[in-house]
Amino acid sequence: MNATAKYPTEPLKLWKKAKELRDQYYLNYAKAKDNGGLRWSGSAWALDAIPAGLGDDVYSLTSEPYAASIAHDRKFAKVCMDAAESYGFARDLCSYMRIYWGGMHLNKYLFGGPFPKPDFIFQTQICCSHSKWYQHVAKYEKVPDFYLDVGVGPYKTLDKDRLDFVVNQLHDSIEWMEKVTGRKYDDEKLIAAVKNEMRSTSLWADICAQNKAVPAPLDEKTMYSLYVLATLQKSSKWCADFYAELLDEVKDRVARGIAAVPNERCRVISDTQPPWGFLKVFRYLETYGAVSVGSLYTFGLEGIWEDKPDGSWGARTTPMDQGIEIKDRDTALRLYADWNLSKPQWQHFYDPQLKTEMMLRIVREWKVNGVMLHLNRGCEGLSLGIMENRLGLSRAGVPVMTFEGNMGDEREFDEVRTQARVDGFMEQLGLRKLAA
Amino acid sequence: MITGGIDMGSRTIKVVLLENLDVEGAPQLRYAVKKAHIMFPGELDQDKAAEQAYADALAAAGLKREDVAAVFATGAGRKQVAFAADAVTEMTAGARGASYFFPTVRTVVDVGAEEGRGIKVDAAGKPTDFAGNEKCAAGAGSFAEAMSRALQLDLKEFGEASLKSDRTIPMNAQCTVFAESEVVSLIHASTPKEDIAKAVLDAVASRCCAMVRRVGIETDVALIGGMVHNVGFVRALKAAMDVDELKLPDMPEYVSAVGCALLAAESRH
Amino acid sequence: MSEITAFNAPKSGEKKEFWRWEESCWADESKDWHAAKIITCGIDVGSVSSQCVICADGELYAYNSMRTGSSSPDSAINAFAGVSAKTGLTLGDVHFVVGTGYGRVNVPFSHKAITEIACHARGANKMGGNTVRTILDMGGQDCKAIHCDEKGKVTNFLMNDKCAAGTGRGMEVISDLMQIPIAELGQRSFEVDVEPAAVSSVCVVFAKSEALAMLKAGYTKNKVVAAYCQAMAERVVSLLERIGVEEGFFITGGIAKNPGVVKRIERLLGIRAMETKIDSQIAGAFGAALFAHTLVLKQGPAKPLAAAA
Amino acid sequence: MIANYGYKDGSGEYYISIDTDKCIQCEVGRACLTACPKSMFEAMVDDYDDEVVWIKAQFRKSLAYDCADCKPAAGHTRLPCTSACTPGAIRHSW
Repeated sequence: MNATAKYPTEPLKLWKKAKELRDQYYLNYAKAKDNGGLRWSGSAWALDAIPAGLGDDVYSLTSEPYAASIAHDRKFAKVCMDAAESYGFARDLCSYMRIYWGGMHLNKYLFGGPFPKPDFIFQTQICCSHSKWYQHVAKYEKVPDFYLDVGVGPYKTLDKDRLDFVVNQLHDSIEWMEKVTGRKYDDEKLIAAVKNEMRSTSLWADICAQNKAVPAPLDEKTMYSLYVLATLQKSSKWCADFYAELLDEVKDRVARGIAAVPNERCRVISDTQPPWGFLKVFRYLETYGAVSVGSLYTFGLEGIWEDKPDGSWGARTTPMDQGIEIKDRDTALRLYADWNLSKPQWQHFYDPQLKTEMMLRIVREWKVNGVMLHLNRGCEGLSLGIMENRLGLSRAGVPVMTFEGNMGDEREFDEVRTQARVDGFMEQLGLRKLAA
Repeated sequence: MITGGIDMGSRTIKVVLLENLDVEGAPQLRYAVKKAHIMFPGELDQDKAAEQAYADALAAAGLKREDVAAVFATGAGRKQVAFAADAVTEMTAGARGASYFFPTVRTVVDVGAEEGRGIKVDAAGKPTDFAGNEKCAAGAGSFAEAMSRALQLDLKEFGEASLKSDRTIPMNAQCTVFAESEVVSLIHASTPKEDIAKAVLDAVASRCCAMVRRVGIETDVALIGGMVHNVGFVRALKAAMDVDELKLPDMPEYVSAVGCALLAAESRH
Repeated sequence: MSEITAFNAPKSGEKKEFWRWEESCWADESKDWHAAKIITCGIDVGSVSSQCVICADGELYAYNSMRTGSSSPDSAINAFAGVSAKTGLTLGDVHFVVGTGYGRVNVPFSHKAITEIACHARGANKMGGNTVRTILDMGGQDCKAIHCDEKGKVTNFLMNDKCAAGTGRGMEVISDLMQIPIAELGQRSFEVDVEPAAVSSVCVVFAKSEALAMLKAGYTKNKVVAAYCQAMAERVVSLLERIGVEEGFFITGGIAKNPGVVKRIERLLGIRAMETKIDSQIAGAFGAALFAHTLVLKQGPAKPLAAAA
Repeated sequence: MIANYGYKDGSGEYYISIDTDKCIQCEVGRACLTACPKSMFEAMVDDYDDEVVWIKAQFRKSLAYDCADCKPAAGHTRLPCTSACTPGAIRHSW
């Protein structure tokens, strides 16, 4: 592993396009009202194919990626969090939530102008903060809100009753949307959106699966800027189409042996959201020839997976590819609910063991040498049971390191100690710094 | 063959010169620690301080630079050592050094001035897992030292004083600095020195212990670093980790430097 | 395991203490306290240092400044014992004693306790004259920003004793870390080729690891000290701004002796701090002694005290 | 005199300011003492022998948390203490 392997590398052709799509998304939300469109807000986990049935001029603002974008701007992030704290919210709450609230209270939109007010809130409830987050927004902005309870247990235990529990809520949510928006709901648009989302999330999983290759065609720092599109609007045609293009480019990189990090000689994965203000930690890894090939977070938040016949983990086959026809609302909602309930990132809310198993699987199939766990004080949900995962991994003989931090609140991150921690971990993995 | 190890701690620099008494083909390597040197960098910047410490050590050992085959460096300032052939982290150096003194050791607790760490070691003396204290420095020596100063005791007296107390005063503050003001208020509340000393050392020990538990406590356990001299801390740590025996080297501050010298020697085999 | 000699390894006892500042005891030889009508005493027991000031007819006569010990009553007694030894004064000769500072309620021989806020303002008003308006006191464990009127009466104040950033303790931390005597920090902080950016962290614990990282990165010690002093200054100024800074800026406490911080504070505020010949660390005790003097004028001498110590 | 009780730390600036000039001749019978659900205010004689209120010592280092229950997040539109003190002697910095 210590031989300094050198691979060819080249920038991602679609990089620029990804940035443009992202900027367009935030712009669309701000301008939605100009021609009588609708705005809704919910988390990146929300089932955004549902509001799509209200028309093509319906735009969303998913709050986690939005807060993450602010977190890159450490000054503004602090201003937002101070605003939330002055309002009386405690510092140990979800940092995305505090940033989002703060921006709302300051009436400042990261992309210029006042904070755009949503017409309604549509939100799923998997972590403890998700509903509370929008309960406050709805109260403050005086807008109607709807919450879906998707906590029906691990996918492997899913039965008809549990599925019905979610599907029935989806039916209710559609009636509710018609009521609060006064619009006629279009099932054709719903079905199209459901299909788009299935394509997006299956394609994203496939893209991540390409990273099993050595050298890895993508590094995690790059993946963040790509997976974000799904967190914005996975049910959109533009997102599905982009991922189709991207998959081709990534497959081509693999075929030609193009590496994300030319000196790759060690592969690690991370866990949970990174400290967004300090992504240079990933660049620091490269000074050791180590590359993060992803994480359960980047793979499993917007990627939908299944066991392949050969026992490997791969992109879940869409109903369309299975020749299943989606003709009516109920079929669409049923397949859609089932699809989302298999989301890997939803499983470990029920049992850390499930997360450990998925991580071990990634370690095996993606040829990972070590795991870097981010003890993320900013996200209760994703760091839930993370020390259990640490134990599970090291019991299985996988080298693990932990570093303390916060995805959105830089006050919780000690860059110096983290780098020292990385130095030690790299040495433990038998790596020495490469001459720059 | 003679090799050297230099530990560029945040407070002190330790140099060790090691003579390999190895007879060609002998099954077991045997070493003799020739000289150890400790100093306060004081006026000097780190690179110069390293130079001086090394020069002094050579002089004291009656050796010339060319007598030394290789020097490895560790510690916060390890990158500043011009004459070092290589630099390793505190984890690697501490693990190697500790397992030289105690071959059966599997868990090493290293409490330095600014940072404490727990290291899991394999039979070969290689670190297989480690955990350091997070942001808070209350799990390290400088905290205990500042507190002993507030009590007008030197570190030795400080530790001995704590042995005279069996009272438990929980220290709530996680932050060193807050903890310090807690101690100051204890002082002004005229709490007996012995009790305060114990409270402080219990606090440091419990933070260290929490850290070590992250890698799991597997016997034998060794404690290295200056805090070994503090009998009160040793007692507190034993209690916190709930182990019957804590292996204590007789030259605790130099263990990491010895580790470096050994790694330097092994790099020549 | 063969012999190891750790030569010139300082024994813990004689270990150099870089953080320790000068203790001092002074008396005005030109005066004879026996001639004075009113003799008052101010005792300031801080978390780190303790001072005793003797006023003869409302003028500074003698003082003693030393490190606070592990018991406030003893510290108060020792502080007085210092001047007593130098001047022959006993508590029996003192008409009124005012205690102030962190341990003011634990001064066994004081007649009244007054907060350090009021005492620092009063002392500064005497030391710097009645043009003093803004007072900064960087104590061992706290930082006080005070605004006062021409009589030395406090008109606005705040105190920050929750966070060590911007306190004397914060300074001790760096002198210890750099192994540089605290008295030299200021000068050293100017011996840099270019002024570095301030240490970014507001928390002393973080600032410490930042400082370590700078050393690791090959910064000279002076440069690290400079970055740290700048951070201290920025921190203190942000507190001063809350109470509004006005001309007539006076700095009390040990920090006044650290040009590294003072000059940077002046730079940030665009205001020069006033000069004084008297040890800035005694301001609190001096103020207390002056309060005592006023009280004697108002209500006559308090009953003489049994000599302590 | 403006007396500021509180602190500034890594998470922000939290001071309760009391304008003692307005406080000395309290026209509302020290309403703040009972208005504060945590009874954080306390009447005392200051260094200039005037009776004024201050914040009890045990609260001065944790205002951000102690006052949270009265902030908008807890559904309040106006602070009980500042509302009770009609002379306007009490102010929050955050």
